[in-house]
Amino acid sequence: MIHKVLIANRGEIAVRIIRSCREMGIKTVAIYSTADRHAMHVRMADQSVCVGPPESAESYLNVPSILSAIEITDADSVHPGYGFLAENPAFAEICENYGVKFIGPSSEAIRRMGDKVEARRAVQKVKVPVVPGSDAAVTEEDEGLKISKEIGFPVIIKAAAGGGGRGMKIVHSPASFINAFLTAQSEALSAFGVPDVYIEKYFEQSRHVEVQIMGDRFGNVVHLGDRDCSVQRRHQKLIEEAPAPFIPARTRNRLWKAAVDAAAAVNYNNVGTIEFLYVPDGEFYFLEMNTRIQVEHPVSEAVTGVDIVREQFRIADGKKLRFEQKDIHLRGHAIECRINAEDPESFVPSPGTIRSCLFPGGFGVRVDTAIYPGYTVPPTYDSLLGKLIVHGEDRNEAIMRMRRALDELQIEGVKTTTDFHKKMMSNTDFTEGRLWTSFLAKART
Amino acid sequence: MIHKVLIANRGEIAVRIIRSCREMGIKTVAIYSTADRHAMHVRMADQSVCVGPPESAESYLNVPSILSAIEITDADSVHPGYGFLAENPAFAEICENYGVKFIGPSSEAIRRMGDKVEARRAVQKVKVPVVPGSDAAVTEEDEGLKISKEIGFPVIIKAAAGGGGRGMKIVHSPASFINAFLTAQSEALSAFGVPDVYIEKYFEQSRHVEVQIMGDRFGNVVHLGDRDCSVQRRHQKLIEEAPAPFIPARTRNRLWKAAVDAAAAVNYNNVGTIEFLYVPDGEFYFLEMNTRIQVEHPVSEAVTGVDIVREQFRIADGKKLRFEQKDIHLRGHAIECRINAEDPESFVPSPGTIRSCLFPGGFGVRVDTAIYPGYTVPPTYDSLLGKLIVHGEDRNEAIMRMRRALDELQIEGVKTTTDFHKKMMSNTDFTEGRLWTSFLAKART
Amino acid sequence: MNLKEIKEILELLKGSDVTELEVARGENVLKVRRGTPAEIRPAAAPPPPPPPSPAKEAAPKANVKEIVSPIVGTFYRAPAPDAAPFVEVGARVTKGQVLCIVEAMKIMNQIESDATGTLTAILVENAQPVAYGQPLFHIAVG
Amino acid sequence: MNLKEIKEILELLKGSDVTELEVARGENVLKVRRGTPAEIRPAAAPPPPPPPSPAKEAAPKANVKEIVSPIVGTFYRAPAPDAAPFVEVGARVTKGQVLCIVEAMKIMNQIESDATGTLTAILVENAQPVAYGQPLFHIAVG
Repeated sequence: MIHKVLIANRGEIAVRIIRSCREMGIKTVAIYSTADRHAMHVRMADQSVCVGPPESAESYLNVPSILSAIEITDADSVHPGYGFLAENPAFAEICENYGVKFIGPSSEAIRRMGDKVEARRAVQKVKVPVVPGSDAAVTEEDEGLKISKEIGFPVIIKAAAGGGGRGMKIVHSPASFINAFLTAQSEALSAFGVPDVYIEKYFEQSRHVEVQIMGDRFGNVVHLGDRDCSVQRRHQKLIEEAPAPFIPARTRNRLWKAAVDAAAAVNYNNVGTIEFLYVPDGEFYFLEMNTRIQVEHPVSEAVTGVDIVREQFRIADGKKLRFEQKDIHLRGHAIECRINAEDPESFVPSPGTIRSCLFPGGFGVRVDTAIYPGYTVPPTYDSLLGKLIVHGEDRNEAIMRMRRALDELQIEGVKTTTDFHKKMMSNTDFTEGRLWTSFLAKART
Repeated sequence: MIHKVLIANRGEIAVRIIRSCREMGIKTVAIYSTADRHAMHVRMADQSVCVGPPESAESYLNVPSILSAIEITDADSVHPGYGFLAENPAFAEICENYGVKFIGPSSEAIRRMGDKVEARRAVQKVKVPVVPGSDAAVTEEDEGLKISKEIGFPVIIKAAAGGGGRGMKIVHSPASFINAFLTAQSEALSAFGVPDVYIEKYFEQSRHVEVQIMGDRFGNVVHLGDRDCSVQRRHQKLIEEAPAPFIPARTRNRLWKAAVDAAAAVNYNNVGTIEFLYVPDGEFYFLEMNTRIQVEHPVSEAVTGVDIVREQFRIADGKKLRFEQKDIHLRGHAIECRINAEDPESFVPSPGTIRSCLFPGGFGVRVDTAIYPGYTVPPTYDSLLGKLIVHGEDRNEAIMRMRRALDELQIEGVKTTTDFHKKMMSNTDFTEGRLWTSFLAKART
Repeated sequence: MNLKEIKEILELLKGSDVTELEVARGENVLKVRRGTPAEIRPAAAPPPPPPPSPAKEAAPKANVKEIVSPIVGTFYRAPAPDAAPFVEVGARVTKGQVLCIVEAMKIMNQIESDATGTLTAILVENAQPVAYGQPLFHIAVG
Repeated sequence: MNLKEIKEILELLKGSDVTELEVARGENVLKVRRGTPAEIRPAAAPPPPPPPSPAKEAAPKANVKEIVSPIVGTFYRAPAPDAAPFVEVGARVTKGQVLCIVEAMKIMNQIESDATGTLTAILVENAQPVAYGQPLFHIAVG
């Protein structure tokens, strides 16, 4: 039984985890850097430990310090949230060796799915479609060019150890390939310490569609439906919705099956997300698996009624899944808008002190945030202030509800992306479902 | 088609109505008294009109002034909310005659159900059980005593025109009957202008269980499940939940059928509530019908997923119900706590200025309020600051979630009932379902 | 404590975060409370403020009497569409004199002046809606 | 109490966390209330404040050097359970002298003084957990 968990994270996700813990009767330990002394997660946890100075490397990524905090507070488990140590297999492994329950999958699953080439291989074995491309890291530029000609231009070169859009290069013709390849290699080396890159077919028009899955130690895997996260800026998601709209029922069923098969292929136990590239002709291709809770999990919670964080604890505690696939009923449509402390036009971060804030309420509205009046948003971490989630009977009702909720939202003291979302909710490309990941760039011209 | 509605109310219910209107594209006109210049509903509406000084009789109950406000703003409809003019058949009738849509049932239905004796007769015709008692107003004390002996003591004497617990007398023996009867008559006269009283059997242990119904102009009636509102203080509800817990499935089905039959008996069109007295042996008796939206409607919205206010507009607009009974799926359990500006021990009102407020968020939590930091709660109106509503898979999860939400709620500047609710959520009489309406008095000793 | 001292005290406060100050010297008392706008004046509402809101009008000067509408209705400056207005700016008005009509529910309500003086401002356009308590006229008393 | 004195009092307050002050001298009274508590100091959190929180400690005086824990761990005053403590209150300490051990992950980390002076306070009980940055000792420098 889990009695006390240390939450190795900050911000809204730390608050989110504390909420489920309080409802389950699990004691919580917050960790914080000296920049986060007055943070909401510190105020809400039963206990808290300062683990280092503002820099993430010295605090939220400081494994020895976090392990010491686990030791002195006698926590029996650790929840990594998302980001920071969430997908670090070494940290998960240390916890396993220490006898501290890691609220997430096994270090083995994190490691396998963290290596893009390895992940691609694993899901191909169970016939999950992958983007045409190199099946392994490519080291020679000539080999890369040969593969690119086979799969056809445009192609995209990605760092095998990458993430968050770093080290990616799109190449439109053989002439510019060699230069791009060498640049990608050196960027991969400097960003991730390894020069390994791989090559995939690039689709000018594609959507980011993902499936929330959940597996236990007994080989059971269910999905909680799909999400669309195509509204991005610099590969950072801004708006997510569930279900992904405008997908034929047959394709959706195949998508769900592919996700469940992919998770089962690596004996995945805990919650996770299988990300797909969805292209206009209705085909989809496995992109990668996120072996953690996602920022956008609330849209799936809204349409399923399942508290996903609660299930994370149950699974990590060795319990069987509480439901089979037939017990999951998808109802209505949910949309999430990320409210970031950023200029809504330029997306330049806007740290500062929250002078006042009023959040929307009422039917079908959920707010997840860690800010409060007087709180100072430190410049050190990501700019996510909170998330607005609405649930409606259908997509149109959800959009109307989100407009209403955005109108009620008032944050003063920092610039926020609220105005961007207001525009998006009236943008016909968005409302009519032309959700290609590239459309944001177009929408702003 | 309804394009612009004047909301003849204030506080959280006015905000609630504005929210649905914004989502439906209906323009809103707020009315306010001079005490409510800075009220949230005024800030949120598209337009607003001051209709009088602080006293309700001169503003929110001032029919000529409200009609003038409808006229100058060109509103095509009026939503009365609850309280104030919501159950005033004369107001509904004036609106009907003016060609202004009244968002509620016909004046005829309000009038019939507003007279307790008449309502009792109407539902008896369709075999809905009523509390044993006089079938009409009793004017002579001797007749009253005779009836009381027939049905057996204890009995309760109630004003026919009453409401909110005024003019009620409980009599335990024939010896004290005459005095109580005469007192009840004179109280009824002074409070409601008519001395008519009626007599019912009194149950020492009973629960207040009600059924949310919805009917259209085409004779269709569906129910949205039941609610329990037994936690009361001076006949004012404090905690409501849906479904009413610890009721056998067979009894619940009979309860639902009785409610639908009662509504159909008066050709009820719009949303309404049939209130029942539920006694320990599993029997239930019709008490009265509320011909309006209720404070506690959000718990039914949580378990059905239906926006009840939106349906009010649809029905008033002459549309058919969007669903049959089989389309209503009840899911999980919901609890609402009313957060009043009152001392949590003595329930003495505590008006004042809200210095700061932080509301809970996250999975399964809804907040309906009209307060904000800096808002001054006027002493003139009721003390309801807002409502916390939680939804969980079952009652236990809902209780745990409500505890967590109450812990997050922080209102400074006025005393609130938050601490009372915290105690209730851990009170074993409440958690184990000993929900007799009298238990609050006992719980406080 | 003279004016100069008080001024200096106020200057001092500018650089500080003090919100209330009270100085009493014998019978001299100085009390200062500084504004916390976020608390008193709530953040702007999502939709623009409503037009017929008397709260938005500037307060009249000390010797100016404000005539407000006692009812909700439509403001008319003249007794009939083609008649001359009851009053014009600059006119001398006496207490009890009819200044305008506010029509409500087809009833013409004559609004009388409750002061004697010179009409300095007409605050509402003809045929516009007015709310309860909405300022209609300013009269310089005397 | 003259203006200069009031000024000095206000200057003093800038460096402190005093929120209300009242000075009465005979008939002279000075009252000061600072800050907008709701904004600067958020309302108390639902659960009680955590024990190992350095933010709760009082700030040391100007000539007092505070020695803080550079790591998270368990504080020990002595090198071994039955050994004498490294230091006691009132002792003379020199820069570089070992003051305590903070154990983290079974490793004993010796914490050295970075000042020379007199040890005036030991802020943590033996064998108690300490957080990063948590004050351990006060040393009166000199």
